[in-house]
Amino acid sequence: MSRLPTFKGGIHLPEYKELTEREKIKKLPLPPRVVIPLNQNVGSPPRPVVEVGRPVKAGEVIAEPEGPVSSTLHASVSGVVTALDLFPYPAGPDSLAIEIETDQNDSSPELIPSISDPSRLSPDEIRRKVLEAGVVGLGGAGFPAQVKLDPPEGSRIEYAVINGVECEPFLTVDNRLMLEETGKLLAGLRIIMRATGAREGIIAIEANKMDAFYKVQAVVHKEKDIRVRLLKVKYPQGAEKQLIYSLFHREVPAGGLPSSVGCVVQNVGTAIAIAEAVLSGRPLIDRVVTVTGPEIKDPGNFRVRIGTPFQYLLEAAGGLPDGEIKIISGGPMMGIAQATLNAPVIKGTSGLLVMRPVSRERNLPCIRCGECLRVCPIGLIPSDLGTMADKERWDDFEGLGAENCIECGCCAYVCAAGRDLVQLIKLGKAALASRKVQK
Amino acid sequence: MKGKKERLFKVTPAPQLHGGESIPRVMWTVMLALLPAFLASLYFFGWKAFQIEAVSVITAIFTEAVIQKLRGRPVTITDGSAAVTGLLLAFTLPMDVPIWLPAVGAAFGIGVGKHAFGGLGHNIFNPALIGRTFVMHSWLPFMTTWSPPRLAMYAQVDAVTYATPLGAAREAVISLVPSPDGIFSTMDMFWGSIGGCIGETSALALLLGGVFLLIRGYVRWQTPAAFIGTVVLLTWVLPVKEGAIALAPYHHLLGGGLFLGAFFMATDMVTTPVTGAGMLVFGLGCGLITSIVRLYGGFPEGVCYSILVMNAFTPLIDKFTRPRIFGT
Amino acid sequence: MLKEFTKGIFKRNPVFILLLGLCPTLAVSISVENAIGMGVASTFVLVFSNVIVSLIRSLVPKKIRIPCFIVVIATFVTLVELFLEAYLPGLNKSLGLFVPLIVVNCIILGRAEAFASRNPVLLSLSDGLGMGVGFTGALVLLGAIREVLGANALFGFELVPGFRPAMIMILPPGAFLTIGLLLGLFALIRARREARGAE
Amino acid sequence: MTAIFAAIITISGLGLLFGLGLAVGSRVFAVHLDPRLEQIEELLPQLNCGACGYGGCADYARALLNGECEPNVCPIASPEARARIAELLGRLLEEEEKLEARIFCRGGYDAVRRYDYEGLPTCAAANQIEGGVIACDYGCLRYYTCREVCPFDAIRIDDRGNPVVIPEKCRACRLCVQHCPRGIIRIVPSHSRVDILCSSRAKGKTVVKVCSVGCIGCGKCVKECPVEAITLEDNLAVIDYEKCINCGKCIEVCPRGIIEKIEEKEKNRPVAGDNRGLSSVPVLPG
Amino acid sequence: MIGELFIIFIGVVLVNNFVLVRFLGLCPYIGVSRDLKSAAGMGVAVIFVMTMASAATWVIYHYLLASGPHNIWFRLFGDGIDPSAFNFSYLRTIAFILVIAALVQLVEMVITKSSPALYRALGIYLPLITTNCAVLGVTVLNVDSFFPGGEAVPGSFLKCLIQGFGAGVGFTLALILMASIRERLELADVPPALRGAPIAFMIGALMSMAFLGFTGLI
Repeated sequence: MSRLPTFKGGIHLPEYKELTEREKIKKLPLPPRVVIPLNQNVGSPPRPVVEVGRPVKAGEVIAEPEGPVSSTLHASVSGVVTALDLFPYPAGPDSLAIEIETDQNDSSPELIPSISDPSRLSPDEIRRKVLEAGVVGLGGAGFPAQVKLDPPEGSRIEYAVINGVECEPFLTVDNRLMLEETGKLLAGLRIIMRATGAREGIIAIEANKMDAFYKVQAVVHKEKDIRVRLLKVKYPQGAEKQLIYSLFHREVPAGGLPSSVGCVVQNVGTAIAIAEAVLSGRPLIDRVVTVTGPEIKDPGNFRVRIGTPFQYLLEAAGGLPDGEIKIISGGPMMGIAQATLNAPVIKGTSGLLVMRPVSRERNLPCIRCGECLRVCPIGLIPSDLGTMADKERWDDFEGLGAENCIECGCCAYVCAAGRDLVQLIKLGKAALASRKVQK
Repeated sequence: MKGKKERLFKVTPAPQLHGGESIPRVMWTVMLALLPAFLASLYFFGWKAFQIEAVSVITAIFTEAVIQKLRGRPVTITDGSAAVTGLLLAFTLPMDVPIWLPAVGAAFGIGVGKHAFGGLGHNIFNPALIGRTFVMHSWLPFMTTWSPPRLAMYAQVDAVTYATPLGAAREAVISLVPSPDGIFSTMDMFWGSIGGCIGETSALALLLGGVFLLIRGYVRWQTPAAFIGTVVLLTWVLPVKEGAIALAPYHHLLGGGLFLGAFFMATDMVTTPVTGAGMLVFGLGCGLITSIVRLYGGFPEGVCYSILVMNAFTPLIDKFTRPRIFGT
Repeated sequence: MLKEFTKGIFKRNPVFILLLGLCPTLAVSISVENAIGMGVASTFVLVFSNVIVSLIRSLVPKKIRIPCFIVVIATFVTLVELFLEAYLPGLNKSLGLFVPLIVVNCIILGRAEAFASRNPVLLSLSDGLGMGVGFTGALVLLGAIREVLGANALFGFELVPGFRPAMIMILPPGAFLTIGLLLGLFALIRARREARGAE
Repeated sequence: MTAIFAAIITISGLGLLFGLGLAVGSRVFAVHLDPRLEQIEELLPQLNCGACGYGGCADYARALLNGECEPNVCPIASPEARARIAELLGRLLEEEEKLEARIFCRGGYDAVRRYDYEGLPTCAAANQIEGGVIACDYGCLRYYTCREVCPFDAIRIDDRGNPVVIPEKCRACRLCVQHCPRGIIRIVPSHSRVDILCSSRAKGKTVVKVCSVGCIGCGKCVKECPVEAITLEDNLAVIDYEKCINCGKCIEVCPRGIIEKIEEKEKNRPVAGDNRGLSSVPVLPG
Repeated sequence: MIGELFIIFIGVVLVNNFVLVRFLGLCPYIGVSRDLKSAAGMGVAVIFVMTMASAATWVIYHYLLASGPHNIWFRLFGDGIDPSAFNFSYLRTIAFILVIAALVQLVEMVITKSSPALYRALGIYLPLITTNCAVLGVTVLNVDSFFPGGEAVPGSFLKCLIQGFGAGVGFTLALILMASIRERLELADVPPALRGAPIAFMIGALMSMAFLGFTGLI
């Protein structure tokens, strides 16, 4: 086999995908209540347009976009709005959310008639539909999809890339979607190409998902302007900049966007959501979540409504094991450990992991083994960044290029001294940002 | 506050996975890599070599424990770093040193060379080499007297006139001149059946350990390759100084402490550059200084000094060999 | 006046506290003998330059005072040089370069500038004497440590028979090491005393 | 005789030559440097702690000279030194009262935790994930970064795990204030000796769930205060230091025991806690 | 000749490094080595001053102070007098220090004018070059090594120049290494008692130990 394309740096991780990669996507019954945080997208959070006590239907708009980079929120179930208050949030402190008590009718408003031929739509219309459907990046970051479909003035998009890499261990959402919703994926890619004017579509898949590769290949091979590319299994292959480098040997400039090297990248789930939004006018009110862990009874991939509490989701997978455990929202490398199971699934939630914590020595002095800078996909020196953040030497910290860090976690994974390098760098970046605000 | 106690989950910062690498694992792997050379030292120099090694390792560990206790820091002697320092120091001593000498060297190396700078990870210079240099220049006569290895077939040569291959060439002792027919055959040098410090004579044993570390990834190829390559090249092309006997590059390769230095000392993580390019520069510098000292300097061997001098250059090298940031 | 004398010995010791005059301190502290020789020579220059500077302090324009002081100091150093050459050639040889370099010993110029140029003659004299004694004391302390450890001797006489001295102590690294450890020790003592004083 | 003359001429000739050279040079390369800069620097503590907000003492001295700030910004410099600097700058120093830092949380070991934290042992880190390890959003995280950054060792840990400012050592440098991620350290006038040591602006119901001592905003102290110095702001009783007369009547009525008398001298504190075991590793007992 | 000059250069840079072996210029070595930028600035200034001073003092020593056929006084007044009567070498200390003082002041003026940032970084150490014993040291050393018995060796001017330049390079080398090491130690867990000057001396000790390897190189 010829050598598969990849990037510099990175690490090889145990995959743990076997737990769920063959589990078909299951639809979960409606939860008794949902909690829909307002803050689910990069940019400004949408403004709520419902008040407590008001009945809503599934798919009805409950918050409207605010500002140029924002998104729309919809009620994910039909029922009554019971609160607009602070609720646990999976990616940080308690956050403002709308709580809806489900009425189990699951009635939805009329969907806008479907459009069979998206090539008749203008790019502006596509973007409007995507915005109205509240589609944001489902890979985790939550970047509003319509913004990505609107390349900045002066840049010409050559490639529309579907990111089917899913390099985080454990997660199998994109894998299942590629297998089960191949047609929609392709439709989504067509729409993205149409909206951005890309001349070629690429579906990038890591070589550990051969089933998905063959399935997608079988569908795509007739298409002249769409290719499937197999990539080497390496973390973080799915990071946007690394993916673009692997595919085209182009480096997105530091601080720049993929569009500056002629690319637009969308996650598999996002592409499918775009297809649904544009073709059938269906808003983004549910998503697929991998619920897994070595000690979970029934791990699987579940299609759940946005706002479903983790508690409900975990019970569907067989409940929590006893003893000391760690709950992670997202993948094990970049995911966030949870304090409570009351936090809900949001648009960016790709997985829910239950792990046994392994205690180890942490934050010993750096022995300068240099492993972190060999695995850093960005070419930073994480050990020094960590030290500078720890000693609050912000000028040096910035001078070492801290702002380029993608927080992939490779450095902390390999650190022999067990230093929490990513945490240090995150804290440092936050301090840097607040220092800039002060100035 | 009242009622049933809620279940608390463990929360750790991302990433939630760890590769399992740890400081003890690194250090004890290096110890393992030193095992062949340790066995070789026992084989060629016998019981006395063991005594030296034991005293050195125990003193190193003891010194570290005492200092950490005094400073109120956690005592980390089980991580193996002090043991590695002690063993490496012992390897660089000749067999005939008095038994207190390795103890002084180890205490100085750990105390001044390592903990004065803040302990593991903070030291600038290789503590083992600091210890060696200290005893070398304190008690020069002990450090330049060589006994023939126990099993040498030419054991009739007495200790006083015995010398290392490099020393013999410098003093131009014709009877000891290394030559295929002379008493230092290339094979002897490769196996280790020659005069020298107890851990440095057996090129084979060191090579075994070195290759093991290379495979494990604790040693990068850049440093040993640049170091050894430069020495071989320079000793081949440069003329020797007046009165000395020219040695072939392979004598320089096998006859001194080059392998020990290149694989185990110049690759010490704490005191050498972190990037590949930096390691190349470091190795090059080591090779250059070693060759110059060996060919023109006042001492027959220069590996130790070359590494110490380059240790001082390490922060500077690190500063100028930073990797390129993606997208810049 | 006594205060001016004693402050140079302990509280404001030129070597250990003010970190002045380090070059000759490290260079000549190979043995106690050299240390005393250097100390006395420096003290001589220090005292006389202090006195002269104090005498002419009102005559010298402020702008060119430093060159003037240097000339005064250099004159006395030349005197010392000539004296040593004539009467103590052995010492002169072992002090070598550092005899003319007394000129640039920061202590001397420092005292001339900071003290003698602002104070009357007698005070300046006692200040110079104190600083000189402090300097000599530091030199002797360093020299004694290095000679004992590095040569197993004091004033050239062997001390403990059978003890093998660490030769490195009389080599350059020994000088750096001794002063480094001594300074560390003093810092430790100071910190301890401050901690006790606070309670 | 010739030799002596020659010597004299040599030296004086050289002197003359260099003197002339320098005289010319000083004209050509003249730069005006304010001599006060060095004098100010000498008066500053040279601790380079950064408490003034400038990059070290030298930077602060420059800022002073440029009139960017007042001489009382440096919290470390002695009043005499500040007066001297002000004098140098020809400025009047505003009369200012003595200040000290105060930590407004007494949650201690009993404060309810959100989760078991394992990671970087600093307050900022413990506050970063999931809203912080302590369930009360206004509660001390007890990783004691404030004590680590204090240049004067003016923060100790009491027997219930609360960091406490030692008033006589504190010089109100604000480093702890800047480093507290929960913002529960404030600078207060030293004449205030009675205070409500809680920062929680949450509703009483929430406070009861997460803390055994936190202010529930019951308002009893407000009623009791003879000089109307206490007001309720967002469920939190707050003392107006201008009005407070340190009578201590509020202490008795507080149902949560969160109002305390703060002794000016640490020695007068009733029972000084034993914080030996806590000195090096901040432990959160389970 | 080239070989000789090379040996002189190596000699002062490595074997008899001014700071690490000869203990000259220790004040700036400890004082200006806190960060790399000012160390480099100081180093360049010292190299410049040392080279200039070597040249200037050679001229003065050769033509004014040393006895011999070049002595100006001898040429002017020396008819029939023993040339040794015109030996003013005892004035070298005074004369040299004057030369250096003037030179340094000039350099200072130039730097103050051309680069205020550099001036700020070097702070009080620029005037201290005057009393930097390394500079006076190199000029005295020049006289000692290239005017044995008062008579100049062949090529003495060039040799003085190289020795002065090399001494500056050696000083700068030691200073820059020290500064880079201290920058790293800023972040290290150095015991409080050893912070600052003590640890700087310890580094000096260990560097000096490493440089012992160059003994006997020339």
